[in-house]
Amino acid sequence: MSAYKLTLDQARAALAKLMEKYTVIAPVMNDNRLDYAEVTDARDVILDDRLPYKSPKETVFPRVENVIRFLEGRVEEAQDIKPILLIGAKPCDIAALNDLDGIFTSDKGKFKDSFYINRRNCLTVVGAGCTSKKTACFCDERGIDMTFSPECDGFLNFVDGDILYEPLTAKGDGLFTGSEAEPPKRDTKPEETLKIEAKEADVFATMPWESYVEGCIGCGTCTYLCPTCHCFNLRDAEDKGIVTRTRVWDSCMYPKFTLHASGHNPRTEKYQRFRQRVLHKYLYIPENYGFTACSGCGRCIRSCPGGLNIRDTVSDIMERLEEAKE
Amino acid sequence: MSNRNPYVPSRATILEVIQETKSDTQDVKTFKLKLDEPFDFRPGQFVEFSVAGVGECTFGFASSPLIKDHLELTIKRTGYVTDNIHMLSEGSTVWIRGPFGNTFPLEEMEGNDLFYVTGGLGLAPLRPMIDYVFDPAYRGKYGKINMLMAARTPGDFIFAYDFDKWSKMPDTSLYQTIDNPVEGWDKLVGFPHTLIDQIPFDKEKTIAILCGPPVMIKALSNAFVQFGMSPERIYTTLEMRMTCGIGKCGKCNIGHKYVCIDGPVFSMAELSEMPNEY
Amino acid sequence: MSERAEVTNAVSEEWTPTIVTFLCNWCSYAGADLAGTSRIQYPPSIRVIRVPCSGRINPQYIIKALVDGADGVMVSGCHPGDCHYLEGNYYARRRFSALKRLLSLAGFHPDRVQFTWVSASEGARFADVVETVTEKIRVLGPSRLGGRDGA
Amino acid sequence: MMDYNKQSQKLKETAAKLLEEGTVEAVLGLKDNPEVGWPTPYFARTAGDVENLVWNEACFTNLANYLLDMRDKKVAIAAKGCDVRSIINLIVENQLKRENIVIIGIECSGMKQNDSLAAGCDACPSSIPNMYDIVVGADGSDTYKDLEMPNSGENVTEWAKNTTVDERFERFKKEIDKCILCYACRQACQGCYCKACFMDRKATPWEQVDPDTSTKMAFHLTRAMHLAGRCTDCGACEKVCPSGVNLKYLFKGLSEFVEEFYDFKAGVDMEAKPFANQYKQDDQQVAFLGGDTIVGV
Repeated sequence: MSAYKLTLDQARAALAKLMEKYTVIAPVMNDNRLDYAEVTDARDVILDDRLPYKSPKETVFPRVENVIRFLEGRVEEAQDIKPILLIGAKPCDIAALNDLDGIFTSDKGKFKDSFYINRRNCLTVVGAGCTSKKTACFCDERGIDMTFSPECDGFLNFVDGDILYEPLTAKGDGLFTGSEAEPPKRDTKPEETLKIEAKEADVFATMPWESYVEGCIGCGTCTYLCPTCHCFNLRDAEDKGIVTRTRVWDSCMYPKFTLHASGHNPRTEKYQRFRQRVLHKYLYIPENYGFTACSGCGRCIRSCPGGLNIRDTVSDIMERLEEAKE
Repeated sequence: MSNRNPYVPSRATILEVIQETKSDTQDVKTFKLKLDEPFDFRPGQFVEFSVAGVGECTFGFASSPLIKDHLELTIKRTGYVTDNIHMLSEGSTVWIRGPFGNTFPLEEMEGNDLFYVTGGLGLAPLRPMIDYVFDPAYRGKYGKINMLMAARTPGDFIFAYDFDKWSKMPDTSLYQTIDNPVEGWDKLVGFPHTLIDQIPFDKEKTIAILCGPPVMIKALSNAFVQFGMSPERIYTTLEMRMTCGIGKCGKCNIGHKYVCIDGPVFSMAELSEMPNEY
Repeated sequence: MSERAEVTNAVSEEWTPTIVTFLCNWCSYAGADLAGTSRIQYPPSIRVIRVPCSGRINPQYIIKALVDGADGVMVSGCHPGDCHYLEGNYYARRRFSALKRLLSLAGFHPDRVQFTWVSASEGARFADVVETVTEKIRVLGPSRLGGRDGA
Repeated sequence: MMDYNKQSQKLKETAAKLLEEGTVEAVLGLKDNPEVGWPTPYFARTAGDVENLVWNEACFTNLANYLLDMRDKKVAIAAKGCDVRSIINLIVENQLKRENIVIIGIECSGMKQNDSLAAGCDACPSSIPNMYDIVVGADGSDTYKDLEMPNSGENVTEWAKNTTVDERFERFKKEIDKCILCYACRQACQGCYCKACFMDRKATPWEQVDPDTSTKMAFHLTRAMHLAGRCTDCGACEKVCPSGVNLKYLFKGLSEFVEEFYDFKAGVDMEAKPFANQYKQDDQQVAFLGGDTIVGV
């Protein structure tokens, strides 16, 4: 497919039109912070180099979502889904959405998650690239090209102050139009260098986990902002006699996450919970699904009040594994 | 696997509530359920059981898979959801989705002796297998059966009404043990892992099946291995906090294995390769 | 919307507030009992929860009642010095003073949370207290957090 | 004025000495973390680790909390005024033992977070810590200079006297609406050391996120109540909040109240009894039966 060239103002006008059809989620300023949020005015949309504070996973996996309603003698699915257009998703966030797709919809998972699929089918993603690497970003080490992602429905490139829209799928075709132009040349994808290739037994007990987590206060902000964290809880709420089952996020950084009814808890210590978080992304999901579920966006590193660093932790583990080999 | 959304439960009605334990706590009940949409299951599997407005919990089946018209779940009162379940009476509507999880390798076990060791409520998830093996159609395929049931006090045994029937089965020995001596108790006393050397069994021919609290499983499997049994011949069924039952919610993993889809039945050989985090 | 404006707009003269009332077992509950057996009339606005001692009331109970939409909360115990457990209400007094300041800072009208002392022999005073408290809260109108069950 | 380089130097020297002598098992301080944007907690365990310690104008993190993980070990801590107040509060509440802690008291005239004064610094009473074993003055010397403090903190009681109930509710509601119930404030707070928090009894943190605000209100109000007479005004709750909830004024207002009516201030006297654990027979009966606490009895 070819690309279309249009000015920023034309793009905003097109966006205003799209807002009639879609719920548009895009980076907007929210309390002095750039966030993916619902756009009410096309002029608010900010398309620049900054990475939004939160990840866009809420578009497919909301923090609180009604999933089932109990009625007299029967149940019905209770999702409230609108077509969503996600504009300006960074390549790392697109990669993370792909990871979630793999976990919730692929055949390797034995079961498919229909609630996720319902939402995913209604989502159109238009990406936008980064021009520079920010502090704590490590997408290049995770093998993600920060300037472009082919795994979305369309892509916005910035060329000399203008926008070059490049549709990539049928869904993304025709969202923005303008004078036809050649799509820009792409660099090759960087190599995925940050990953753990080892057996569970080599990593689980032998690494100095306690030294990685000294600053942790157990606030769970890392999992809250992470674009690939997807643990959840099902919870019933009753309102005026109607019982609704909601799906809410949960976090492995909380001690109650694994607490058994009997009082037994397999993960009582901070280091065990951090180990679960790191290894779930870098060892267990690769084992089960064949990809590492970390997109290198660096949100967990930037926001951690205790200074925990998943990148440093993983590279330390890699070094130690190398040493052990020799 | 059908196209049915695995999150959507189907309705069931409580037919009967049986008070199991006779001790002071009286905290275990068995619920006999009639399902609107009956399903087949195999010993070892579990269901997600919910009371609308209260929440969902995971329970292993506690009745024979050969019974088709109803199923039973044995539930101990330990928390918010189970408290509410215990308040239910006959005729109440509950919701069930399942069955989930893997099963005991019944076919592979054929031709072997079986040794069940259970602690407290751990007898419940083994009952489908016990009843299945005792069924006249299948009893001939297995050798001698030993059963060692442990409970805290004499009143804490569940399914005590079945013990008489089970002990009269051909080629079967049933032992009961309690934690501390009590007046009038003439059976065994002590934790199961200290007692297995008092029970005659052929360690080459026997497959051990353990279920109970995590501490008991760890101690028992060590005892069996020290006794000279191979870890491949020791099976257990694990419990973990679970939400979805289909490997999505991220709660019940031990290493990369999810107890809800790769388990709950594991052999000790499998468990020894998994991280020690259960 | 201003709390007082709500009153004139939405509340009829007959409206009676729902007041969650914690009474200590030894004095105030007996005082309420005395008011009843003496057939002293007071507004039907209180919902009584009997507790062993005013010192046993967790501030969380009061907060929970308010945020879940109670129109008011009243707590009553033995007079200071008369506590059945000798000093329970002295602790309670400190705690409740702080709690009342806190709720006031957070924008809950101070009249919605009332603390008082009523002894077992003060049946008439109990009725009097309920009347005063009910009137004060009635003037304020329904709680603005009363979303649940239309409380 | 402040000389952070000299202070850093003195801190490193002191830490190295303590570790070499074996007086302490670890020195709790901060290490540079450009990715977060400010230094984050660090345990120096060997004399070699000491080089990682830093001291600069962004060292606002309250480290007292981390001592709770090292209860029975002898630890030195690089502490500012607010850290020391928190340590005193934890000693008063029997959570820490004075003899296990070596306080390297660092003079501080206010820290910066994102180029503005960090939360809590505006109301800090003094540049000199209340209690110390080793002195690190403003210029890195062995004497404190007693610097002038910003002292621009809000007087919450005054504010409340000049506002209506509705205005106060609006402010509270505005902050509450931002809250996502992640409990970072609780986790970072020196006073919130309970093994099982009242909010954790039934559900896990994010499970509680109701569409209505009542749970959030219950959490913040009850937490504020629990912190009455215990809050040391260090501002840790606001500094870590991922959604920028500023509810410290509630805690500050309560502290002002407790000081005014009960003559009690948290983090001053190591020998004091906790505020809520004592009473006087002639305690003031504030605002019983009617009355507005804000305008007095």
